[in-house]
Amino acid sequence: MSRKLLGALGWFGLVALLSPGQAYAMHIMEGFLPAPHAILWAIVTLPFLVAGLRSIQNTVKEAPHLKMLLGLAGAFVFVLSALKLPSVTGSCSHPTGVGLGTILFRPAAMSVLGIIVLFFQAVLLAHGGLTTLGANTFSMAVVGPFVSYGLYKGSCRLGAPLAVAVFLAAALGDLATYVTTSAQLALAFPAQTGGFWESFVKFNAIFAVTQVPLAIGEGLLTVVVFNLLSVYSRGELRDLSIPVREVRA
Amino acid sequence: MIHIDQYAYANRLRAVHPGEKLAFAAITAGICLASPSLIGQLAILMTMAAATVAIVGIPWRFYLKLMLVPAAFLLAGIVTVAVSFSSQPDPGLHGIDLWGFAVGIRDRDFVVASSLVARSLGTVSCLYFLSLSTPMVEIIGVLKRCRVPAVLVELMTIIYRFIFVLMETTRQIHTAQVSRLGYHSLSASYRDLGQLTSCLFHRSMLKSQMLFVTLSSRCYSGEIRVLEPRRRLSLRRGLLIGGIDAVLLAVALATRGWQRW
Amino acid sequence: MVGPILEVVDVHFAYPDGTQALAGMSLTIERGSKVVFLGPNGAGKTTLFLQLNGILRPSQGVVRFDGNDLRYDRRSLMELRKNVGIVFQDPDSQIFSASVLQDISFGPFNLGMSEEEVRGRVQGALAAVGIESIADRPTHFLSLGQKKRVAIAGVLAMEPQVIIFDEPTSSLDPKTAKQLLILLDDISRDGKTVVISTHDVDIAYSWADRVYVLESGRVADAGTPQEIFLDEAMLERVDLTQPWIVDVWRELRDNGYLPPNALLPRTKSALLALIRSRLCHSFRITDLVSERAAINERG
Amino acid sequence: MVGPILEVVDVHFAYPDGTQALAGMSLTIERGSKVVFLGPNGAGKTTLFLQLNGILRPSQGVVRFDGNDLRYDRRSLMELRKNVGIVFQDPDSQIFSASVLQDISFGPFNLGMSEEEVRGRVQGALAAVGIESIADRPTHFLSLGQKKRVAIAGVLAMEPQVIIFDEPTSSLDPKTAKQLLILLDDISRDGKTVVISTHDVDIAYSWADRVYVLESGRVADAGTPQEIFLDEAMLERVDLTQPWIVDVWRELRDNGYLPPNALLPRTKSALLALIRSRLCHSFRITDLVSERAAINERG
Repeated sequence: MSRKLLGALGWFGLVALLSPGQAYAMHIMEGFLPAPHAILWAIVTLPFLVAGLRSIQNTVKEAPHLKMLLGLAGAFVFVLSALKLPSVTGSCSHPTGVGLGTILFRPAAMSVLGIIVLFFQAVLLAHGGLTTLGANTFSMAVVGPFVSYGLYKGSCRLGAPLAVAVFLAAALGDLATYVTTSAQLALAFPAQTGGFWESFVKFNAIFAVTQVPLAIGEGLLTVVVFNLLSVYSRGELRDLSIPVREVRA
Repeated sequence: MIHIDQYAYANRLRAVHPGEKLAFAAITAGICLASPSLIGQLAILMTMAAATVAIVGIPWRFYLKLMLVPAAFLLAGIVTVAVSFSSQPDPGLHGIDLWGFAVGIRDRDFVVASSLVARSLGTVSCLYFLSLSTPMVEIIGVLKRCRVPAVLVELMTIIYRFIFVLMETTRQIHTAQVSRLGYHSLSASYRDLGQLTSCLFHRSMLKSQMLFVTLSSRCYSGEIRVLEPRRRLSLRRGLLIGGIDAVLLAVALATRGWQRW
Repeated sequence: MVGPILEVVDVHFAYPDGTQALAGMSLTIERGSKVVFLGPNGAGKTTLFLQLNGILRPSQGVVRFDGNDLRYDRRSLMELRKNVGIVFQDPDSQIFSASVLQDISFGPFNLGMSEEEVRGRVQGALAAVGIESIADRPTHFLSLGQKKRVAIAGVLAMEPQVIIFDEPTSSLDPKTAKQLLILLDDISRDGKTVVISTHDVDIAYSWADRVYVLESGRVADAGTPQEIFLDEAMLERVDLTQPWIVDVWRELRDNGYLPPNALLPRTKSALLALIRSRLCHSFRITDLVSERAAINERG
Repeated sequence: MVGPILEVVDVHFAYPDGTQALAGMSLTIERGSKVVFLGPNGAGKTTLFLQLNGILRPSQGVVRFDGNDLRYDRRSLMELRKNVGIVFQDPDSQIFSASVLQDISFGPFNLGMSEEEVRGRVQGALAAVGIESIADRPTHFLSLGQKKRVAIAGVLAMEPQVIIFDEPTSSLDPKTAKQLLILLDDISRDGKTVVISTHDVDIAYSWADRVYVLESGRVADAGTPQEIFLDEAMLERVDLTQPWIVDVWRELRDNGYLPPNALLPRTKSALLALIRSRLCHSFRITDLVSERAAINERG
């Protein structure tokens, strides 16, 4: 099995390197999932969306200015995900914004902002899709933020330096998104012989090559950003109730 | 991105009721997604591409370029689906031997992959028909009429508007950085992009406070109500949409068995 | 229809960060007048405007609208904001929707109007600012001048009695700025009280009925444009330059080209006309030369 | 030290959204000169500046620095941007660092200097723009005028040969604007080539050595301020008003108060002095009145 895995990695690494440059955060493209899967993921995502909306509705009722704050936060996350990450290879890749967005605006808000951002990406950037919106929201706006926030809170509680917490949250939140995407694809396209697991390994392998450097890049960027914010934007962070301590990158 | 948005506001179907365009795109996408037939999916792709270029009035060069946007994902995706490997010689696998592995494509996977390409591109063509013919503001308006929760609609309105404001801010900051020799090395790039991001965050938060003030001065009290443009539903176009989709559906059903060659 | 519409009595206000923005400001804005606020950045103009609209609340002192002290409960604030509108300096923080139509309809809907009424208001406002032709364009494709007009329409649609413009002409090119001033005149002619802030003393001099000069959160001086801009000592103290008209007129008068009781003209063209007419008919060089020649001949 | 430092030869440029921003623009900027660009919003001023700094690249035509065609590889661009600095209109977008010191040191560090050298450069720039006292402050608490100075210091610290200012005085109060113009003069006196864009014809007239009028991506006219602002037909065509000095001077001359060969003064004070001296000594009203009286007596 491990030899098989190695072979798979080698082969798909090759494929990934040959595949054309523009690597946006890997959302499942329009029409790629069969109808039952597309519907299933939409249904699975719905409760998280409803919970997020409800929490937003409640906070907005108390403080109407939060609607503008969330609006700008959403626009910020969208623009963040359209930035180009500096890369060694010269290929062009974009951050997901999951880690930074989650730490700044909380997972509940991220599920709502996430689906809107994904919707706009599909319609305005032709990236991702509307039939796959449910699946993509689940991976990027539910699992990603959940993992990010869990890691962030967990490592803060364990006394890890904030830089480490932020890096882990951003990088692994990113990876969790891709692993989820791989699982969704493997469920839709199980291999003929090896079933779900073989397919899962295949998809993960191909994403690992393209997305691991990207996740590390996003982790680094998030630490740099957070470091600057915690020094110079204490006021804003306090309003968003984030612990203000200096990060050392 | 600028281009899709620009065409959405300046195309030949601009005055058509957004509900019609959305319904046409959605129903066709539904047929494409549910269709078991490769021929049916290709028919949809051709129909939608023709509609978008000939009726909506999108230059075909731009349309082709747009079709290449999901190419990276599509290629990676179908290769992963189509290609299998085996440590034992496998007669079902048409391919080559690589480092002691049999790597190749199985018949069934080839069928799955080719159908996947047709289905994806067919659905993509439906999405493009919508996004190139319908301004986002009107799409949001339709969502509102479909009882999408008000908070979501309001957030979408604000987010859409401020995407452009923040993009412009980002462009200005980036230009200022580059003109003072920013981004000259990899580590500098991370530092500078981090600075840009934190600056953008700060500006976003300031903008949100300002927006609250300006909207409050116009009597904002928690709810954002706005006018929707008036567009007439047309029975003629409705029938046309129904007709085209009926034909597409018929093609899909009639050719359903063909790909099990 | 005369009498004060807005009064500010000894208002003090400090921002949470400690900046004392208003330090005992008092002033009166007459109904239907055209008022200009001058003063350096940081003198308190914007803070004052936010007080007039009830966004900020004095820590001391009183703001009055139509003779009544402002109250800060929701109902009273809605009533005030319905009547006192602000057009902010940066339209990008005032326009919240990509659709011109939607943005302008926001205020009227908040006043509780029916969709039909709102549609009427929006059409009226579009026509008033002259942007019917761009009503279909998304706001992110508009020029700065067009965005300013959308922002103005958004306030006009609420049909307030007072409209406040925070630096309406800033960053506009001269042509667009001139068109905007004409629009402000139209609004004023409609019977509305128009209040603006500006850094441009020439605009202030030619446009205003009444000028307030602010300095460090207080009123440094107030009066008609003529009164304000003839007070050289005060202008010097608050670092304001004299308008061109006043400078040239004064120089001509002081040097005997105008009778000591000559009226100060309000506009550039009036000044130039003055040079052409009043001075010239009797005393132009050529006349004088021939007059001299005549004297010499006779002499 | 004379000769052109920047040349633009038939440059065309369109933005990705299709806007044709430059449509065959050609011009020459002399070393050490003070150049002003006038023209409405959208005439192509900012796009031109981004071309001079290599941020944008002509789709057709050539930009030359110091006699050499620009090349757009990384090294050449670094060299160009070291020598041609831009101070953008909105300091909030130019000051991306959170502290004044950090922001000013950004450029010098990118030039690969040692910390010691950078420190020197930063101190020099702080002193040149007169903001030593705020060096340690976070940037977002500064006033607009201070931010503009920080932005200028950030460019000065790189010691470029040419500094371009995009609307340096926009949104500033008159005092701050005047101080900024003095700063620009200081920079020019230091031997640098200073290029600005503005909407203020009075500033353009009094400050520039050479004025370019842009219109729809082309040069509509170029010349000394006197040449430009005496061309009434052209000014009318591009919607520019005449500077006050020119208007008043022309009116005085045309009506015979100045000899037909009178020189056009450059500054307001020169104009006022002209009124005081040239006109007055011989022809003031009082004199004339007594002269008339004398005539009548004799008559």
